[in-house]
Amino acid sequence: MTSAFELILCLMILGTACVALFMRDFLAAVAFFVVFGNLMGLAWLTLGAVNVALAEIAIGAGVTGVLLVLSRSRLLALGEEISCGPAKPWLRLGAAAACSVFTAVLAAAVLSIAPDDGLAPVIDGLMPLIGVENPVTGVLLAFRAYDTLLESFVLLGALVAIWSLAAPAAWPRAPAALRMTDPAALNVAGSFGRLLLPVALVMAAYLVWVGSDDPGGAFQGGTVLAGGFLFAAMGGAIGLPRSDNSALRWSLVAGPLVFLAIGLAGAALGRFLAYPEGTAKALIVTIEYSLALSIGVTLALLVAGPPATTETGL
Amino acid sequence: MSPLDLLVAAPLAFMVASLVVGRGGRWLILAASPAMLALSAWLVALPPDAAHLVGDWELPLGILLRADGVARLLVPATSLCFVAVGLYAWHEFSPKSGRETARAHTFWPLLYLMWGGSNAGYLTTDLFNLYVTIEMVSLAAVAMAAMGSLAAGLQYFLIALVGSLAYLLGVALLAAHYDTVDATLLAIHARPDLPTLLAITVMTAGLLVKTALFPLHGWLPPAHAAAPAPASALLSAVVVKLGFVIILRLWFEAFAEVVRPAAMHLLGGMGALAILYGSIQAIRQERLKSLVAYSTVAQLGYLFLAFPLISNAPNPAEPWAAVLVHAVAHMLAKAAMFLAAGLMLKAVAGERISDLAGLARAMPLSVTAFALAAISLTGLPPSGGFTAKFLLLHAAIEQGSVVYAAVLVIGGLLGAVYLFRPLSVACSGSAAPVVKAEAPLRVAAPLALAALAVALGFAGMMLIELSSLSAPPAAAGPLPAEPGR
Amino acid sequence: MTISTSLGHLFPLTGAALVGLGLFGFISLRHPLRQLLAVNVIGAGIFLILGGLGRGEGVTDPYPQALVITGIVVSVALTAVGAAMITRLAEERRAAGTASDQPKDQGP
Amino acid sequence: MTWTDLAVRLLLFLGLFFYAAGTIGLLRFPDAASRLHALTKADNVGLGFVALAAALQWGSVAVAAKIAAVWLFAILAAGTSAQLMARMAKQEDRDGS
Amino acid sequence: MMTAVPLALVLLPLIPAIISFALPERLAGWRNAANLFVALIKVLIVADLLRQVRSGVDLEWRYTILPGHDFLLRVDTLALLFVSLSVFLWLVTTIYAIGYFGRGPNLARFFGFFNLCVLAATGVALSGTAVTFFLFYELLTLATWPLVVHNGDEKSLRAGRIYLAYTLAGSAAFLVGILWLKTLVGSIEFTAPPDLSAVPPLTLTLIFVLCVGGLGVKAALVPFHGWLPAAMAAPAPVSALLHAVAVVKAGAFGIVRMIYDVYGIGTVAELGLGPPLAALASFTILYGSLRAVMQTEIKKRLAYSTVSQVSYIVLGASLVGPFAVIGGLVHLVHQGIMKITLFLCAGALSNRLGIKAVADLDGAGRRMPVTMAAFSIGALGMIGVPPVAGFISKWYLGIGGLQSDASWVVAVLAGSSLLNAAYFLPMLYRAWLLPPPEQAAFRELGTASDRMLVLPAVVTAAASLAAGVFASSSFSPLTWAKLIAEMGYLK
Repeated sequence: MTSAFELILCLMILGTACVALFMRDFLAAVAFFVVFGNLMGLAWLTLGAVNVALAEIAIGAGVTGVLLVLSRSRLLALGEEISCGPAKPWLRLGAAAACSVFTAVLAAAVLSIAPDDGLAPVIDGLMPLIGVENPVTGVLLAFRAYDTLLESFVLLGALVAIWSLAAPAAWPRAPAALRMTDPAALNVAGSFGRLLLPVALVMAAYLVWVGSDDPGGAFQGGTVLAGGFLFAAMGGAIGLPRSDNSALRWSLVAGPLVFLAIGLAGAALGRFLAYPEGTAKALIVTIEYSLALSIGVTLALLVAGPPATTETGL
Repeated sequence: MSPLDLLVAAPLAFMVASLVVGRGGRWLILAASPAMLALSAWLVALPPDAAHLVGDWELPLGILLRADGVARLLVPATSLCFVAVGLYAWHEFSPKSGRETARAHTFWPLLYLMWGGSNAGYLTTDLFNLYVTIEMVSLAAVAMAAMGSLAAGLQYFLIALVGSLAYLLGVALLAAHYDTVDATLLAIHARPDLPTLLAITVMTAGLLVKTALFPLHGWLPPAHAAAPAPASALLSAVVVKLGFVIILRLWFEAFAEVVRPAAMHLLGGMGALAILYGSIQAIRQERLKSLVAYSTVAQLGYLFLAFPLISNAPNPAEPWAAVLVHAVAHMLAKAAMFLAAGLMLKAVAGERISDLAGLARAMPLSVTAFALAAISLTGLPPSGGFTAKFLLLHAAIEQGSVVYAAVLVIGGLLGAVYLFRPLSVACSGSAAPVVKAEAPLRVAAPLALAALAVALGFAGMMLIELSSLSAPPAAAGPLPAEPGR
Repeated sequence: MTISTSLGHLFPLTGAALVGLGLFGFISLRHPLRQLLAVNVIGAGIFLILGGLGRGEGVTDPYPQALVITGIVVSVALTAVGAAMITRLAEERRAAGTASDQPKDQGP
Repeated sequence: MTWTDLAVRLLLFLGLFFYAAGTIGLLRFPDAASRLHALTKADNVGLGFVALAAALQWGSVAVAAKIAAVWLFAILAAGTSAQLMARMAKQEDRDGS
Repeated sequence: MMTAVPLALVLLPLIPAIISFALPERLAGWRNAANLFVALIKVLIVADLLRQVRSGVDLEWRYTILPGHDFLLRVDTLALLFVSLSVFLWLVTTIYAIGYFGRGPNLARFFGFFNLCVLAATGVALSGTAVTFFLFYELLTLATWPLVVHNGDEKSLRAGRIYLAYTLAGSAAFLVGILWLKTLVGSIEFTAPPDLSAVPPLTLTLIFVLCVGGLGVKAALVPFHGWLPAAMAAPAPVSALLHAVAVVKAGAFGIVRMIYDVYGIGTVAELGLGPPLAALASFTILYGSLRAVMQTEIKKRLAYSTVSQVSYIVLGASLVGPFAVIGGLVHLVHQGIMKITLFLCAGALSNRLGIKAVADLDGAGRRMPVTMAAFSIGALGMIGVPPVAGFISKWYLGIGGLQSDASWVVAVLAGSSLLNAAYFLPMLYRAWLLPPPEQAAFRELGTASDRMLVLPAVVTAAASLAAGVFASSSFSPLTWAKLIAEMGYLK
């Protein structure tokens, strides 16, 4: 029963991936990509990785999907077709052959690795030291906090990179508005956005809070926050900030900054990113809250794109 | 406190600061420069076995940072490049009131991101952590490349993205296979089985794309040639080196026991072709920055040509030192060359080599910087480039590798052909053209870098000694499961 | 030590297939936005390999899970940068195109 | 099999039935408005039944409350998006004619 | 004895080099003063060194640049021969250059690189190991390139390209050779020739060909001589420098080092490398002279004459007999002072009278008698007319040839002398015996600048005469060459 379910799930994942890649209509392709992401989330659930499932559905399917749809509509507005543009037949054939061989080798390699829970016992042994229950949070914010610290800077850097793309005249304006142009639609979306934003705030706070013991955490919470912001912006409930807005700047750097400061405080007391005994959980929660705020704002602005001269919405 | 942490934390702190400060962000470089140079010096002066685990979490789970020879050479060189480029860019990327541009504001946080990312990359032994650092560097690099040409930037972005994914795929296979991605642990446990070999292959392929080794170099010349001079300098000097260092870590540390000599020769052969192809393309260029960009393609070849020479050497310390010295010398010289080229091209408001006529008289210092950099890049004595190529040639002759020796010699000669061409144009004409150089003090940056590249030629023994500082043994507990499972 | 061997590799194998599919898409598709989508498929495949091979009895190894979450966040950041570059490039092309068209329009 | 189990299964079947109906509607109906009609109405009812089943299965009031909240938001979201899509479809019709 | 004196001697020109680069054009007087001052100091230091080395003192400075590769500067008799030639001629050329250029463009650059050339040439002379030699040899190439392209016109740029192509390829071959040898026998120090007995003869021969071929480029051995006539595009002080002292001599000097200090005459004889090299040198001597006869431009004619004359040194070295060695070594000095005389005069003629071609020389003796007198002494010396220095060299070479059972050498020398006469005598004839085209008034020694242009040639002409007349005195180049031969090579 379980096996059959997993088999069907995997087939559906592959099928949706195919459609998402090769469908002629790009909007439909993105729709299938979102479905694909949700199915991936299901797969992660099946694997018992609830944290990853949340992240995959929220970020992998949700944010990425919104990004792709938004880019599509911006490109269409500029008159650019997102063609399926098949390459030359010989290239296609060659690519297909090469990719098949590669996949076969990869599959063989994968088959020769036995699945096991590897470091789970080690992690279980270390968890009492930091006082949180969710082992994934433990890895992300304690045992491999360095990865996460750098990653938070990658996210921040991505936003700066997008800002750097702004046309010379656009700096430091706000990104192109996300609000809907049709007044009636704006009305509908606006009322939903106004309702959603506070709920998203609460949700995010909750997800971060439970993240230390149960599935959840800064990334998942931050994404929910970003979703709230984005919907509110589409509905015109909130406007997009100018990029030189100092409150915005502070909220963008809050997470990385707090993380870095706590890491350096650890270094001053002994070791970089080490938490003094007994303070681990408190510090982790502090980091997670500030990270969630920054991630939420950053993700929303990542989707919104670079500062623009145009005021047109969707 | 240890420079191992601070070398990463400080640039990131400066990134945050530059974002918060906003318009005055460029002033921060005046604080960052001395701080980072001091930290780099501290790193070099650390005791030989300096290493520690981040947060004191043991391997295989934790992340090990250490100051081995590679880091001790490349971190200071990187810092020097960033300092010089930062001081040079201080004028170019300044927000002028009324004409604000995004790049004047965003260049600075991106610079610090790249700085922190490269340092993090040189100091860590964790392959997944390296993935994150690669992305830090790539992100900043892509944005900087896009400042010159969006199309070239996008091409670079997509290629770099696939390269990172290939690397990530390898890391995933290793993580699943060995339950660790720490290079020092993999060095003990790695076995030559299918997943491991596949992982090495895809990781190397992905990194080679990012390092732009021939024939995977296609994206480099347009991106590096189009970007603003400070960005080009960073792209050519710093960014491509990180991928190379990771390959070095993989091939000579983590999988030293697994990699076959034939594979070494494959890389060496690609390196040899890169030298010849890049040089010939450089000779054919009409635009100065394209020439310098193709010279990067050629010079990167030397780094890989060294692989078989290291692995076959009876005394690998010398070719090993050679490859690191070459990386350092190329960093300094190439950054200097791009900066000098930027100054000259801006002054004559052109981009072709023929536009440089008479500049040796009008801008003697910029031409001198270019010439000194050219000496090191060509491998003429005395310079860091010479020391490196001398040691490589010595190793090649010692091992009887006629082909590699021939390529080294021919590559040096071709290098002279393409690098002396702009110089000879600059020396042409007896009357000096009237040029208007902006902020003439800026020439100090390329001049200092190029002079350092030349001065490296006198510090051969010190460089060899530093580079031979081997990695301390893994400060780690045993793997949870016995190998061979 | 592992779950039933016949299906133990199901998810990682699916991941491998996704990597192959995505790679084929990346090579054979021309539009950069579609290539971006393909890259996301490859990424999902890699994560599935990593996570799927960490599946033990009852629990899944939190270590690869953490790596996957980091990977997902990095990949969304890069996707956003890519999407922004693609749209900005289209804008620039259009601006360049209209700039060169303008004299023609003003002609009569 | 307890009564609860039986009830859970029954509810799941009902939910699936409505989902299936919604999907068939989506596939078979001719225009956007009626497709939306099928999708939103039937699927929301389907979701309600599944949510109910899930709540029963867990048998905890707290969980049931959470599930209820999820359902509520799903309905709100579905309603909003259906509205937006309908408007867009109408606009496209107008543009087309 | 470990001392920093050799290093100081090498690095001394850095001071005027930096001063020249840094000073603006309006302070040209200070620049000239600095150049002359340091050149004088060098002459004094070298004079002191000559005294010390003669009394058997051994001075060296050592620094390990890379494992197994020492940077070694060593003052030995052979080194001093070259060094004293360089410092003397440099002083002369510096004075000349000041007079020649006056206030032309790019002079800061010229004097800066000019001093770097002195540095490199001194370094070449004092090098104690093959690697050190290579470093300075390459530095010499780099420092002379800006001088070759000094004029900045298409012709000199082309000359610069050709020059780099030849010399860089040559030094690459030399580098490969010495590295190859190093991997076989370890460090190559000139004072302690390596033990080559374990190396297969074929390999040794190959390495010899690589090294001597590489050095032969700078020594302008046929067929590697192409760059030298092309480099005539450079201004006269540069040509004087390239042809008389720095570059070609560095090549010839390197070949002498290779034969006597690296391989040793025993090994060279054993491998049978002497005769082919001697044959090549002889061919170059005759070929260069023949080509010189065919040139119509003065500087080109002198250039081919250099091609021919430098090979006397190589010929002497390759004959490996005591007299031949002395002849070759002494010609290193003699050819230097004679040829620089000719170039300085040719430069003065073209600079003041615009005479560039042989045909324009008519009556030049009446217009610039002092210059032409100096020129004549140099030319006669080149032909080998006693008592000018050139005769001494040819005499020793001829005897050396007979000693080494190579009597054909005498024929080569005779033939070369005939050809020399064939291209020099017509020039002298035109200058002294034909009437000038129009009797333009010209006061040769009118201004200080004129005197600086003309007197250096007089000094060198006098020196070449003195070197011949007083050949047997204890300060002559000949005596020193004999000393070298006794102390080093003929034990």
